[in-house]
Amino acid sequence: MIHLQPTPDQEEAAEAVASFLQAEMPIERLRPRGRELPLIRHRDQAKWAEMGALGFFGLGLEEDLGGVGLGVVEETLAFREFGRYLVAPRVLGSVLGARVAARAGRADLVEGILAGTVPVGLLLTLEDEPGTAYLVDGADAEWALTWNAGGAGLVDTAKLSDIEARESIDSTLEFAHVRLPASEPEIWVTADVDPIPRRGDLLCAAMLVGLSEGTRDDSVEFAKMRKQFNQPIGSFQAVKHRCADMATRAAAAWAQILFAVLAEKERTEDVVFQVTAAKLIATDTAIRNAQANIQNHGATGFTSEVEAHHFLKRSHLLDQVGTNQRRLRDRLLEQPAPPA
Amino acid sequence: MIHLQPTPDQEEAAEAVASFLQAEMPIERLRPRGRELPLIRHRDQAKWAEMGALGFFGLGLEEDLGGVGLGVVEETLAFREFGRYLVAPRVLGSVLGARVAARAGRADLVEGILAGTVPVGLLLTLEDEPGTAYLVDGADAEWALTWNAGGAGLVDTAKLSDIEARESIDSTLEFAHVRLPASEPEIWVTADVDPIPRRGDLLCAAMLVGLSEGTRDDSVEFAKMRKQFNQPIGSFQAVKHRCADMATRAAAAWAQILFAVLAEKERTEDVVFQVTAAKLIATDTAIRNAQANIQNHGATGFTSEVEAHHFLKRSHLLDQVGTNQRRLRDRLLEQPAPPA
Amino acid sequence: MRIEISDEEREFRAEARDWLEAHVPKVHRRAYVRQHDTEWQRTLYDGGWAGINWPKEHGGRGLPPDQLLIWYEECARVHAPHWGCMATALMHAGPTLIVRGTEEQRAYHLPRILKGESVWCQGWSEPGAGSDLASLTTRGDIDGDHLVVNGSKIWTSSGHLADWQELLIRTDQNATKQKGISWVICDMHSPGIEVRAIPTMSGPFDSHFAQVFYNDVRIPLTNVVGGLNNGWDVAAATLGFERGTGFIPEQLHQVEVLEDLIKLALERHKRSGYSHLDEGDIMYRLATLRAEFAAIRALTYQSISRDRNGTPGSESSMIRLYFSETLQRLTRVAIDVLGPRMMELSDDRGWTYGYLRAFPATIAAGTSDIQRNIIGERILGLPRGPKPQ
Amino acid sequence: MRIEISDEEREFRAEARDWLEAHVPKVHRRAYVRQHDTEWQRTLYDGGWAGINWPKEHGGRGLPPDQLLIWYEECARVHAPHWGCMATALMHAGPTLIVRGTEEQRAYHLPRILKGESVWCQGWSEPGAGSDLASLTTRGDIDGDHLVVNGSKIWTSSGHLADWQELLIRTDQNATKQKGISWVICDMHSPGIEVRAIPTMSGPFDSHFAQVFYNDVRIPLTNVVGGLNNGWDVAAATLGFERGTGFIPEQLHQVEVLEDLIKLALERHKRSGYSHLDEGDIMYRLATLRAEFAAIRALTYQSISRDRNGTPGSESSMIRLYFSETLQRLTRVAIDVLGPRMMELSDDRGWTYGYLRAFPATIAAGTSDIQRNIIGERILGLPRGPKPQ
Repeated sequence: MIHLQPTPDQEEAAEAVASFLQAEMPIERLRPRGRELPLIRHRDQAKWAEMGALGFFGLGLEEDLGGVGLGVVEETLAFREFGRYLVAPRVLGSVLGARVAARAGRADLVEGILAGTVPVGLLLTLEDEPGTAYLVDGADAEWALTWNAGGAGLVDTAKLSDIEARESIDSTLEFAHVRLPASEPEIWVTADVDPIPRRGDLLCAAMLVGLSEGTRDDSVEFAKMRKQFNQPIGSFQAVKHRCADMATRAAAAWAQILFAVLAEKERTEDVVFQVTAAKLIATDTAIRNAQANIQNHGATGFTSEVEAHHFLKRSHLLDQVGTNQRRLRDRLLEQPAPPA
Repeated sequence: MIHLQPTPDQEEAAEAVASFLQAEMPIERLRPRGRELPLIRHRDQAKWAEMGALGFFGLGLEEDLGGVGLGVVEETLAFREFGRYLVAPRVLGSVLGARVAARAGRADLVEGILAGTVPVGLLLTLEDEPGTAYLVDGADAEWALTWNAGGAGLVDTAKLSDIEARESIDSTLEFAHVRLPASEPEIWVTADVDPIPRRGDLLCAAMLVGLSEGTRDDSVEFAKMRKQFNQPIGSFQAVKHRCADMATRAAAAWAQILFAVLAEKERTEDVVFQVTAAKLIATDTAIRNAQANIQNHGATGFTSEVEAHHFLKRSHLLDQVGTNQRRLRDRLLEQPAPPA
Repeated sequence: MRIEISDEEREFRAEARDWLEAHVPKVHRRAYVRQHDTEWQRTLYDGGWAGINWPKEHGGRGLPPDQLLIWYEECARVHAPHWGCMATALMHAGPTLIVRGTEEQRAYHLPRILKGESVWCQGWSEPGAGSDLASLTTRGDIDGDHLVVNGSKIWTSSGHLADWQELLIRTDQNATKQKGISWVICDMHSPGIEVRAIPTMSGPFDSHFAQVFYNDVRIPLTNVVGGLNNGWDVAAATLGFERGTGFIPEQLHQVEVLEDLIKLALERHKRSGYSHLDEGDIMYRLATLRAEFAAIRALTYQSISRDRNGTPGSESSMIRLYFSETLQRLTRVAIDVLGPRMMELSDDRGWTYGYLRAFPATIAAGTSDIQRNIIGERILGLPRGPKPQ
Repeated sequence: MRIEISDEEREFRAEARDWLEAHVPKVHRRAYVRQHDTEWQRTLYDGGWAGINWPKEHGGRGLPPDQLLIWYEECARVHAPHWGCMATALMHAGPTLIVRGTEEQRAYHLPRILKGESVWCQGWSEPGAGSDLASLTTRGDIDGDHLVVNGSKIWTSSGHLADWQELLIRTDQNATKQKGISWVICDMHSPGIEVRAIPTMSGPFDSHFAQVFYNDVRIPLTNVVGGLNNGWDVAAATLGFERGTGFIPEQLHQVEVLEDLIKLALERHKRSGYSHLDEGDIMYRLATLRAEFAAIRALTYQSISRDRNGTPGSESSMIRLYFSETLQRLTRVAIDVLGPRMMELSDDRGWTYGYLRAFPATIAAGTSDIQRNIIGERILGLPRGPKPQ
């Protein structure tokens, strides 16, 4: 019997995260304030220690390593909420960074990361320019998370060179081009010790579904409220059907994530297939929903005064974290067909 | 100055073809009759000599070779009508076959082909089974047309072997699997003598646009007439917008064909690019319009009692004649960018 | 969130596998042949597998959804026959009689269905009432203890093979749309019934639809199910049946089809049957489909899990929409893989047949447009479209 | 159906090419910088190229569509600046004054536009009136020989740079929707006008839209164009202007963009910047785009040819729809080619900027939904949707 439905306990953990975010980090925090330019970095940083104190970064880490001692299910449910509320992507750095540090026996680091006082940036390596990467959300970070098929690690940001700030399409992010140290990262955990890269894909996928649900809800709300030709635009089939497609895609993506997280929890033989499929579907859904949401908002959707554009840009960023959806297709075809 | 609009004379030739077809070969001729099974072959054959007598097969062939002495423009406009009225695809065999025979100096053959008394079938070569082909509409034909990038030719059907009737998805067609003679076709015209393969692509493209316009009109007519929930289904955006997309695609495809036929007429340097683009767009449009037309008709569209399915199957057949649209993309990328 | 394979499930799977391997017919068949389908139903009955999802008290096996899933998986594994022309009887008519029929109706019909002795068809759609089912006009007028039926039904699958029909007719001409409809059991052998097969685009001999004409057909009032003029409600009851699992056999089948197609594409690639570009595009789409079919399966498991927890979702329209569109994409990759061979309708009803047969997926039982309306209005709460002028 | 390059055309092309090569500015600029755009307009004026499509009697060059096309092609060849913030003046406001303005209005404004001395913006859309333009509520009340304007306009491109505005306001509150609207010339430097830049998603410094607020703004009645309460008709007159050729510069530009992208993709492929599958999919889509952009060009030529023959088609909505959707597909291939680099908004406003900037293509000047309604109803004759409940 396969139970593909979170237990009440599991849902409770996710709801705790959601209600904190709704109260303390509502989406509207990203809106430009007064005459301030919409270059809005680091608004989440002020809340990081509070999130840490609430255990948000250690939900899935064992208690004896300093975590909350829940599992991958709770962690995945929490990341869906992080996505929905557009929490800074460095939350991946904190959660996965703590896990890397813990597995590498760096208890000294784990505590600070979990507490939210030692921030961890993200590295996106650039295959077309070997030895370089983008550093995301990392200007104030001592460490930056990186992963590839073989494992996951933390890079000492002091050892990054040629750091050059670049403008990102996502103006809520710190963004820089950097040269990686020639040597391997000082802290590295191979995937056979702990499949952290796969967990990274899963958590990204959950965030992406959170984004997809966020844009679905945003479109539905707007379509009920906005009137043209004396009626809510949601009564027009063109808009209604786009919303229906958004909802359907999001539902399918979330179901697949539940299937993948179950495979991860039970370490089934098809876990790689299921997680790969989950991130692929989740990315595709998040980007398409974000595009449709902008269209549904009309001209408003193109401004940076509503959140529609943030969802789009965040979807593209999460696509690129770890590996992108285009590479995931290769991986999916390399896998054997899943057992019936 | 580029005149991308047929002249009144050119349009008149096409209208002559159209009014003959409307009177003598209306689409409804393909409907199943009474209790007869809808395996309806050869209904057009009875009209072939009449079409020949009217000069339909020699519109673009020089007068001294037995043709009507008009040009590629008139021929292309006529093929749009052939497509619209779902004329048997062997019309390609007759028109291009006469041209091949004429260029090869086989005046003895030209006359009968042009008169419609010597029918010419079509060969679709099978790359995955070298030396074999499908013979289309060729059971009663002495000759069959074939072409590839290098030229076009007529194969003596008496030299085909292992002829095996097969069931085609298009039940209006004669369809057989055959082994080609080991030797080259006895009648062959290389593309540098006359670019007949390119003309073939162009005429196929024009037929495909005729199909696209046929399905567009079929959908629009049905959407005005059919009522659900007390209103014509064409008032629902889902249906209306599908029809709008069908019309837009068909308009773009037809414009591109006009551009390509002009390039062919004037032998511009980008003629290969333009003809390739024309057949690519025309095929894509015909297939997508045919699929949308079936959807617009609801359950009726899936029956063989209306013509919707014929348009789909004919589109797929014409896709495969000469080369298919998937190969055309390779060809298009091999071409230099067209001059501005 | 857990996988928990009980001993009972393990034993059930073994039992099903053994029995299926011993009993599945070895010969392929053309679609919709009555003898084939009813014989397989009889075999199931004799083996104790008939009505696997029907309640035990009505002669079924009463399996919970999880064991049902195991059964379907095992059926797929050995390519057991689908329901075929028994589908309406087993999935619609039987279940409706179970929940709304009289004792007499059940006693007569249920055993005959389970034994494969009677084939049922549906009589809902009409030429003028497709997506707008409630506007149906086939009428039944009371004459003594009978209804006299006149009108016509269309898109009746297996209509030419059926003994009985679940027929929706208008029995009160004055009531508003949905109110005057009755659900009746119609004997297809009654005088006044004419069945005309409708040839379909998937092949000249492939008539799985029929139009049925009723000319003063007399149906005893005792054949009304769930009360006169109560038919809309009765029909809705059947729609809810097996929402979660009814689709599973088809899904399992299509996953197999996808994997076969991947193999075929790789093979053709090895033989350089198509160009580099073509191949890249095809493999790209096949990879996407693998993920999408995984998601369909996940949606189904999720739906079963919700039912089990007593919190049914309203997602059946979503599953239907997502599945039917994914299925069409799959069949469209297939014909691209085939190249010119797609023109041939091979004897084994292969890829091209699958392509043609997939067209109704977005039309039958509510078009994709209707599904999107339902999702938009009932699930998302968007306002209904404006009323006609 | 012919190509006929006259000596006149050949000479015109040579003249345009020589002049452009000598005068085109060498430095790239960020979008919408007033000085850059007005200086270029002045350069055009001094060279005799201002108002190239305006009638000669109004100071333009009065070129026929074919020479206009040659001009645009030559501009594209040397990457001449686009109209930039002069677009509304040259393509909307000037042409409207020419056909509907008074002698005085023309004498004052047309020369200033041609010389690049005045920048215009549009004031049509409102926060509550987007696709449904006729429901606008910004009002003008007559007070002596002035209108007193109150309300707000939105999505005003170059609003913060403009001297003048073509403003649609409601001047008769009692007339039905379209009847009470006037088209007036609004001095953007009037007291009571406030312009607020609207930051857009394509970058924090990329504000090409503005919202304009009117607080008792006094506009002389002599600034009304085409008669009071006649504005809907005046606006329609402008919409028809340059239907065939107005799009050409953008089309030519995008074809160049596509060819650049093909080069980039092939380069990346050589460096194995992406996988086999990825590359196949990307090249497949690029090939399709090549054909589609060819078709867009053909549609435009066809439209010009029809205008020349005096048989204008009603296909402008089709060109718009087809172009905007093709453009978005193009920009979406580009970001797939880039991989992680798509996250960077490079200084030269490259591919990612193009991706973001393409979003309004299916929204501005009538969404794709509206275009499809127009095509369905006006071209295909399908019934209008039902009126609201």
